[in-house]
Amino acid sequence: MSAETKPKAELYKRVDALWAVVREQVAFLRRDPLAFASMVIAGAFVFLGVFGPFLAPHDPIEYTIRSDTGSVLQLASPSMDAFFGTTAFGKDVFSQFLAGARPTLIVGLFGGLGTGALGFTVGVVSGYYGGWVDELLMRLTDLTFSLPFMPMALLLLTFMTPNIWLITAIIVAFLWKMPARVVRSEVLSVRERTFVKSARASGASDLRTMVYHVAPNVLPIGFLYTAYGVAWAVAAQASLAFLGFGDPTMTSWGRMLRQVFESGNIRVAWWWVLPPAIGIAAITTSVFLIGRAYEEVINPEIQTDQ
Amino acid sequence: NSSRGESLEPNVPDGVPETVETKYWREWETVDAESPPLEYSATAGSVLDRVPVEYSSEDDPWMREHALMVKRGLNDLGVDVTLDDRPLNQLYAQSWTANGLEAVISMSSQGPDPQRGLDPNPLLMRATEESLSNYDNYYHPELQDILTEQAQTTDRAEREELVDQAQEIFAEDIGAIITLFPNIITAVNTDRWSGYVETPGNGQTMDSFVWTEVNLQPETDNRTYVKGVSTSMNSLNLAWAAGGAEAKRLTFIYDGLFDATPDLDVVPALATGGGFVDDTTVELTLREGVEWHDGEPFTAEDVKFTVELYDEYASTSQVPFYEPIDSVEILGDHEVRFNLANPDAAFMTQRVVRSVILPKHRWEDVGNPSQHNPDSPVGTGPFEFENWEQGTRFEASRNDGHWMFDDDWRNDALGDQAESGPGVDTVVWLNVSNVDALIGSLQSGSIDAVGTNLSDLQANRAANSEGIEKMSAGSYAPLIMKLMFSCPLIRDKEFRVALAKSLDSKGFVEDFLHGQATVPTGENLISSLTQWHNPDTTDYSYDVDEAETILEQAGYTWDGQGNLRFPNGDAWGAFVERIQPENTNQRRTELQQGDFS
Amino acid sequence: MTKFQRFLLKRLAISVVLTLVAVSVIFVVLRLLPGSPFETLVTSGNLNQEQIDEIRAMYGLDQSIWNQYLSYIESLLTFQFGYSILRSQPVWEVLEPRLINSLILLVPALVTTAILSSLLGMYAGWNRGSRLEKLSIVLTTLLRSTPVFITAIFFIILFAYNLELVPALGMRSIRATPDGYLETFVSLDFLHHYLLPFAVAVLFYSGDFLLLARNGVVEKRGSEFLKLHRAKGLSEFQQLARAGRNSMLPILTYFTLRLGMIFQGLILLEVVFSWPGIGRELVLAIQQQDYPLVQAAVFIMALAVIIANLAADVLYAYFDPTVSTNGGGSA
Amino acid sequence: MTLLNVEDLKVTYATDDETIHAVNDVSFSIEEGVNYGLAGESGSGKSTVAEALLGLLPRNGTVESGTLEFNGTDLTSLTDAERRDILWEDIAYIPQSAMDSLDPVMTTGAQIAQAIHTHRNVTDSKARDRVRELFDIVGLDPDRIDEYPHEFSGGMRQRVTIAMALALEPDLIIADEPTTGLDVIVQDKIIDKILEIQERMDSSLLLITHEIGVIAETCDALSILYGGKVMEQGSVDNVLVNPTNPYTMGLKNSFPEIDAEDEDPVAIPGSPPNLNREPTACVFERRCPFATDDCRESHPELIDLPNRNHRSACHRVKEAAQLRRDADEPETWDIPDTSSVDSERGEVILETDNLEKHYEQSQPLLSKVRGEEPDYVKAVDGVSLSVRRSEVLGIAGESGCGKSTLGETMALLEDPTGGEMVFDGDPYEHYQDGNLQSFRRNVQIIFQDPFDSLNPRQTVRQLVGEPLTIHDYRTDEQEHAIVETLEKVGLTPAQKFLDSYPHELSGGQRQRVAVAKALVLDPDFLICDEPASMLDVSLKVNLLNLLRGLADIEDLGIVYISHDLASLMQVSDRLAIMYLGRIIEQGDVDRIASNPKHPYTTSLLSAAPEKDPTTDRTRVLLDGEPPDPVDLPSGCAFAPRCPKAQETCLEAEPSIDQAGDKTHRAACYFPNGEQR
Ligand SMILES: Nc1ncnc2c1ncn2[C@@H]1O[C@H](COP(=O)(O)OP(=O)(O)OP(=O)(O)O)[C@@H](O)[C@H]1O
Ligand SMILES: Nc1ncnc2c1ncn2[C@@H]1O[C@H](COP(=O)(O)OP(=O)(O)OP(=O)(O)O)[C@@H](O)[C@H]1O
Ligand SMILES: [Mg+2]
Ligand SMILES: [Mg+2]
Repeated sequence: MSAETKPKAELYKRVDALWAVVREQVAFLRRDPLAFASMVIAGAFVFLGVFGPFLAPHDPIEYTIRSDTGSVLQLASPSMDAFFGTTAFGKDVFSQFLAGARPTLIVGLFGGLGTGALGFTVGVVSGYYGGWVDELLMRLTDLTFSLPFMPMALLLLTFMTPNIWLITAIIVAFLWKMPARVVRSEVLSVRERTFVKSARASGASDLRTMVYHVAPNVLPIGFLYTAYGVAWAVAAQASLAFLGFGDPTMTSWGRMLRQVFESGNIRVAWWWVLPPAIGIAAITTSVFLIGRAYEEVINPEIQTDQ
Repeated sequence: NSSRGESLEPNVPDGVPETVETKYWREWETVDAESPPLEYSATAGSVLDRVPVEYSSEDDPWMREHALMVKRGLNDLGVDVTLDDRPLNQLYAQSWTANGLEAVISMSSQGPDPQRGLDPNPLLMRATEESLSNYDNYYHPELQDILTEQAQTTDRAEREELVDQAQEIFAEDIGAIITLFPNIITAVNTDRWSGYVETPGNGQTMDSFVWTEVNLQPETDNRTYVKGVSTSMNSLNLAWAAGGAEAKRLTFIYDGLFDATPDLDVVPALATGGGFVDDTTVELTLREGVEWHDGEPFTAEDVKFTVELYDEYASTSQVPFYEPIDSVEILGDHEVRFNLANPDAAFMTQRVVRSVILPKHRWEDVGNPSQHNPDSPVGTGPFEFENWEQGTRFEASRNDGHWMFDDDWRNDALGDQAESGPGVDTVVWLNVSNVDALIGSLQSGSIDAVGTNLSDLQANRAANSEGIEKMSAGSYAPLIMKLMFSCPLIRDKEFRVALAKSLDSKGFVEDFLHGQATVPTGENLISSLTQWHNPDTTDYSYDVDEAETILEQAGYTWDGQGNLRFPNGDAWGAFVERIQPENTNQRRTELQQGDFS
Repeated sequence: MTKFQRFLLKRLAISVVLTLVAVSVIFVVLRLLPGSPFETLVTSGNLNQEQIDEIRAMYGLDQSIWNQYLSYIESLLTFQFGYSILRSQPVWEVLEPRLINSLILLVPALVTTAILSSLLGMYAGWNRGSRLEKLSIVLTTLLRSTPVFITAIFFIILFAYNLELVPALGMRSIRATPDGYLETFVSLDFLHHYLLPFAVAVLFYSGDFLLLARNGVVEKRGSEFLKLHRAKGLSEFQQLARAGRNSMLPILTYFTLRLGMIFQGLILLEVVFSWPGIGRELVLAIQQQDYPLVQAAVFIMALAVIIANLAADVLYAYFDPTVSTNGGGSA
Repeated sequence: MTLLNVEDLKVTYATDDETIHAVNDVSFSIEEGVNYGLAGESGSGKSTVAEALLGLLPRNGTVESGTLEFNGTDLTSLTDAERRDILWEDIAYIPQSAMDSLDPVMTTGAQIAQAIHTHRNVTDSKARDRVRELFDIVGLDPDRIDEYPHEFSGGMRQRVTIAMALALEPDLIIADEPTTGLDVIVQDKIIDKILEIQERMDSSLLLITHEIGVIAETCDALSILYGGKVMEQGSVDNVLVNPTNPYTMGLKNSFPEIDAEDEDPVAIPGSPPNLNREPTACVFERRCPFATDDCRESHPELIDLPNRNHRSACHRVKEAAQLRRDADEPETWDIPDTSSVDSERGEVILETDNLEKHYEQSQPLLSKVRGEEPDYVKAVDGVSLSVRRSEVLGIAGESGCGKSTLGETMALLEDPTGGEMVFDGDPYEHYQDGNLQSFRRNVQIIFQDPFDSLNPRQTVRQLVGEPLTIHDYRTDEQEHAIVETLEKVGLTPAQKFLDSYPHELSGGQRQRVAVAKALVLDPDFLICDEPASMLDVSLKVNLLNLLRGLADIEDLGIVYISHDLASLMQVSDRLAIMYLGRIIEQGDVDRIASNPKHPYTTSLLSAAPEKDPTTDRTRVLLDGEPPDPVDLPSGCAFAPRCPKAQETCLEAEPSIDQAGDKTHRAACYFPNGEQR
């Protein structure tokens, strides 16, 4: 093996190993039809999030749909001109639906990943080091628990102009506590396991032990909470947007719902309500279902009779 | 500043700066900032930076459409725009610190506050230097003088003359862009009641005036009139209320010294006559035989007490009334004299109208009136307080002896709209959480009228039901697009004119408001509904081609992609000249500049 | 001093410190907010600077931040929430009825769902793999994960607009004129308005309890001690009861925690249904920037969480015979 | 009369991808008043049989066929309600893991009372009286009936389950490994108790265990299970004295015995069969050294042997006597004889002097402020010992006496709180002071639990290679070093294992990987903390042999910690007996075995069961449990339980040099030898 190929081969091995872990982790999908269906929905959602804005036939905000006579088609039910009908100001609901997937995806994905990653890191560090580090971090989670998320988020968003990254950051800042606690308690039990002691006995540093021995063994819980984090983040983002604290520059599903609700049109414009509402419900539910199916697999206690 | 498109190499005449930043061009009394919160610079030959335009979609449901209209207009000129949808409070917050606008263009619709319809001052005086509301840093020396003068001219005719001039100057100079005066649209049940009175800025059912309620006649046995509203009163303390709803609804209970008719004419109320005796002295005779709802007689004492109380405890909602009053003297049981600090032309047309007089015997023992929430407010008004439940309902009953219920009196005040009959007995305001529910309640008969502004579509939807009709009334409250005058681009009058000509307000009103708005002739703040309107103002009518020509002649150019560029070379020199403080109110030709096209 | 008392004391101390920190955070965030309700008045051109200063002084906004902070802490901790800027009323007078309205909606909903869903969850867990189990899980997951306002909108469209079974909004019919809590809550009209938000709240929370109970029972069902119970000849139902009893503690703890988060969790529910509760009031107050009101509402919410956390820990320590009460970590 | 008759029982478990044939055609019967044993390695189906009898099979388990007749009624044909009536009333059950078999949120007394109430219509107070009585019978304090399970120790909990089983005086008690997981002394006491009570009540007992010794001592008849098949059954005297089945022979041989320290135990190589289909060949064929073509054809029938009450399932049952002789030779089982290379002991490599490890007990803040002395758990309390190269020092003692703590302190995983320790000429402070890595390189420790001592997310290559990476040792030939070490510990061919994850390995293989991980750095000193206690007998023997070999060939110094005296005797050169943090006896293995001086050692030795049913052993039962290590009695710590304790013992603590000579010392005022 030449000196050059070695790191490469090493890299491949790493990637391979990582891939194997992921494959191993999603193997449950094959067995659980519900989880599989959810995965399909989640996949469709990611597709929408990435390509939706390009697929939208019109600009969701600026383009106005007009009738043949040139007048604006306000609150028109679905037709060939507008598959999902139009809004009170003649905007294309279909285009808004397509474009609205993106902020939902961005906040969901990054909010979820951020929540998972931050919570995971805090949980591992806190659980592994114990002592005052633990005490400090856990009090911090207590604090974030006692600061009510919704009101605090609303307050923060009143003095900072909302944009999706800010919203993502706020969501992460409030949700990391959930995985942190669970991961920590998991780490506490992993830390006591013999192989960790054994790693120490063979001279591994704290960092090495934490990274190679503790972290990989709580990773599934981390994954699980990342999945839940995605669902929470989507829900939180939609809720904030619904209350009027969403990113005003982007069309999002939550914001669409706010506009129907605010404009007093839910009673009539079902075509305007259903797409975003079903979109949000479908994505949060499927992420949750995937998480749950996964939990079933990783939680040995509830799989006792298999 | 990285510019888009290809800019030209700056080519600058001697002694002319290559770049001009946004800055304060005058010392501003009301502004303490070192520099404006906006950063926008003009550089010779460079493509214009994106122009930030702010609005708040909370302001009006259609505000975003309006902003998009502005965006289209600017795009047509080759100017890119960043639309900034800001929370309403943030839009307001700029005025709190008063450092100026954060955007080049900032649009917001004004509330139809009765004061704004009665006198030109509330809107016009903002163009003066001393006004706290002048955070767009607009300054026009001539206008400044005229406005200061008219504010002290108590002679009506003289004043009207000055006000007309002011409107002309403002419109010609494009001190701001006034796109439209949106109508007030509501829906009412006409099967049960007749006699809805159309009042400008107030429609038939809003709460700034009581005309509809005193004029309504039942078509059925039921004499309780129920109005659904979506904003709730927060307290029963009219004078120290921070919100708008209580200041309006509680005027049903109280009377002012004078009142205004649906034609925005001043009519007597608690005061029956009087006026300026000299520039700073006003003497009024008060109505006799008036009783407070608790039976106590109303006297001059009450007026004096009220003004002093407001002044001592800084009433928030009655500022316009007591602000100019230096002292009050009682000349007799029913006669008072106000000594004003300065001559104030608006005193008789605006300030004493809709002023609220409190009963002394009720308020004199209140410790801190600003934190007082009377259990049951007592006034002299056409309605007596019955009960109030915050966020739920407010109820008032007819004060039968009140002069407004006198048919003759009403005939005088309302003209054609007056109707006679038994009238209402009780008025109930019900809080309904949203528009959807309001319409539903109106259709189901739970309420008789909607006291909230609806969109045309919604009103039509409501009117689909038997017995429900859409009501629409004009308004004197404009949508103002403030322009940041410290920004070099805005300081160029040629650009302002092009901007005004690029906006298709009429098309917008047709498309999105179904014609339910008035588009003014030019940039006139004063609506044709008021008595102060000047119809002969400069109208820069919608014409994009012409706008382009104007820009071209002023030296602006376009790059290959059609992006607008600042003038270059000599034209840049002319541009810099135009934006100097002494020239910013003048056109190119007035300055003897050539045609650069 | 027993171990338990010591644990209690430590937990209590932590809670007090947490309250202080949380309250300070709220203060800082609120002070960062620009503007105030008076801005509207300034914008309308009605006030001059002096008057503005005067009003600010009245609400203590002109004092040094430090002084404001101290008086703020003092007043919050003594439950003197001050005077609402917009409502010209003591904050507590504004909040009290809202609080009651919220509680009357949320507490019964939470209790109902805790009992029903836990029982159903236990039953589902016991019959693991059955259709009932699968269905209940999917259904509750759907209800749990969908943001509550969406469920609420669906319910409104379906039950209020299309079937017209119940009113869509509000707590009482708009023309009702009840006097006092008794008249407000004891009436058919109230019930009529109550059903929909109640049902949505119940369904929204059902997922957590159902899963918790189900997982608990599934976990216990394979356990050794249940095998011994079975060997002793206990009937199926008695076994389920034992499994349920063994899964009670997490449910109880969770219930307590949820109870603490109740106000914040369902802000959106109150907004959608226009339920005049504390959550909706808070959103309004935030929009209107009524500092004292926001401050008090957030404080109440934070306090509820802190107290509930404390209660959950204590209950856990108290009811679980095996828990170590040395107060080490608080889970 | 036959109490229980099992005929052709077949049980399968359905799993996601396959069906496990856990029990295949098992037949046996239990006469009234008889103690019956079921023995076999782990996974042989013992528990499954018991659960099938009781109708307690998990949901995925099915009784495919067979009859289960109890007192004439067929248990399989009963309705649930009928079965519930029989359960406990007639058949009681002592489950495998008493530790978790009690409902954690119900008081122990209530759980017993519940059993009574379910079947008898008695008042609460009657039931309570009965519970108190039962507590008394099993040797628990009747006043503790209102305590929760977690307030009892493992042994005590086991007694609670026994008390529960006795509550209704059933005809049959099924005890599934009632003593597994408990240490010898407690095990011995419990077995004794069961026997005593059962004698009194005159019920039958079905005892399930993998410890042949326990069966030999308690049962009248037994069945040996393997792969879900009965390999041999009959009276204990017949089966265990003269086994006729190669599996029984192997099983019996792999049990080390204390007295027979010269003779190396012989293990059965290989691992139990895969049960995912019904056996077509003899289930033992793959591991049987005597297998012929016949054996590959079919599983042999169970044949009645001429002598009464003895059946065996083996194709070569006729040659039994010859096979028995061959089976005693390690070569037969393909096991290399390692005992021949008996190297000299080298120089001292590690020495401790009065080593102490006290754990401070957490203390309320208030007392801390007051500056009160905290309480200490004196886990290791003044241990002095030395280990030479090529020597295996065994450390024995009952659970909780501080063995693991000692091991970990010697490995510097715990900081010593007192005393001296010198490794390779340098005091431990030297290492702690920045030279820890060199210590870690030379001293390795192997832990008890093979299932948990390997990171489940690393491959064997990563596992074994990690120490090399950490210490930058043989980095350029890492692969080679790994392979070499794996082969040294008997994982051949090493390539086959390199990319496996731990869960793909058997318990024995895992423990070998753990050993390889320790050996890859070529350490000088190895500490083994019960490395074999979780392994099946045959695997255990393999591991012991491996360690012995390492000491002899690689000149390692080894400390071997265990509570299993028998295996210690096999592997060690010298032995140290520990009691409550102290060494109370120390010396050469043979001298301690033949002549224990300390009464505690005597009782430890006597507690180990004998696999030969014909030998009788005298038990020395100890009273009570070890005292609380926080609150040690003054004087000899063992005195409160010592049968020979006198005044002197309570006054002052005897030192280790109190009795014996240089190669065999004991801390006792009245040592055995001297009294004789
Ligand atoms: N619930 C189950 N599902 C699938 N297979 C099982 C189940 N329970 C036991 N088995 C398998 O059945 C076989 C027999 O298991 P059983 O528990 O009866 O063995 P055992 O002899 O009691 O072993 P041990 O000594 O370890 O207790 C084993 O191969 C085991 O893996
Ligand atoms: N980290 C610790 N903190 C406090 N006490 C401890 C700690 N570790 C062990 N102990 C106590 O020290 C004593 C000795 O424990 P140790 O684990 O060394 O026993 P052992 O002989 O290995 O037992 P076993 O045979 O059960 O493994 C026990 O009383 C135990 O409770
Ligand atoms: Mg078993
Ligand atoms: Mg140990």
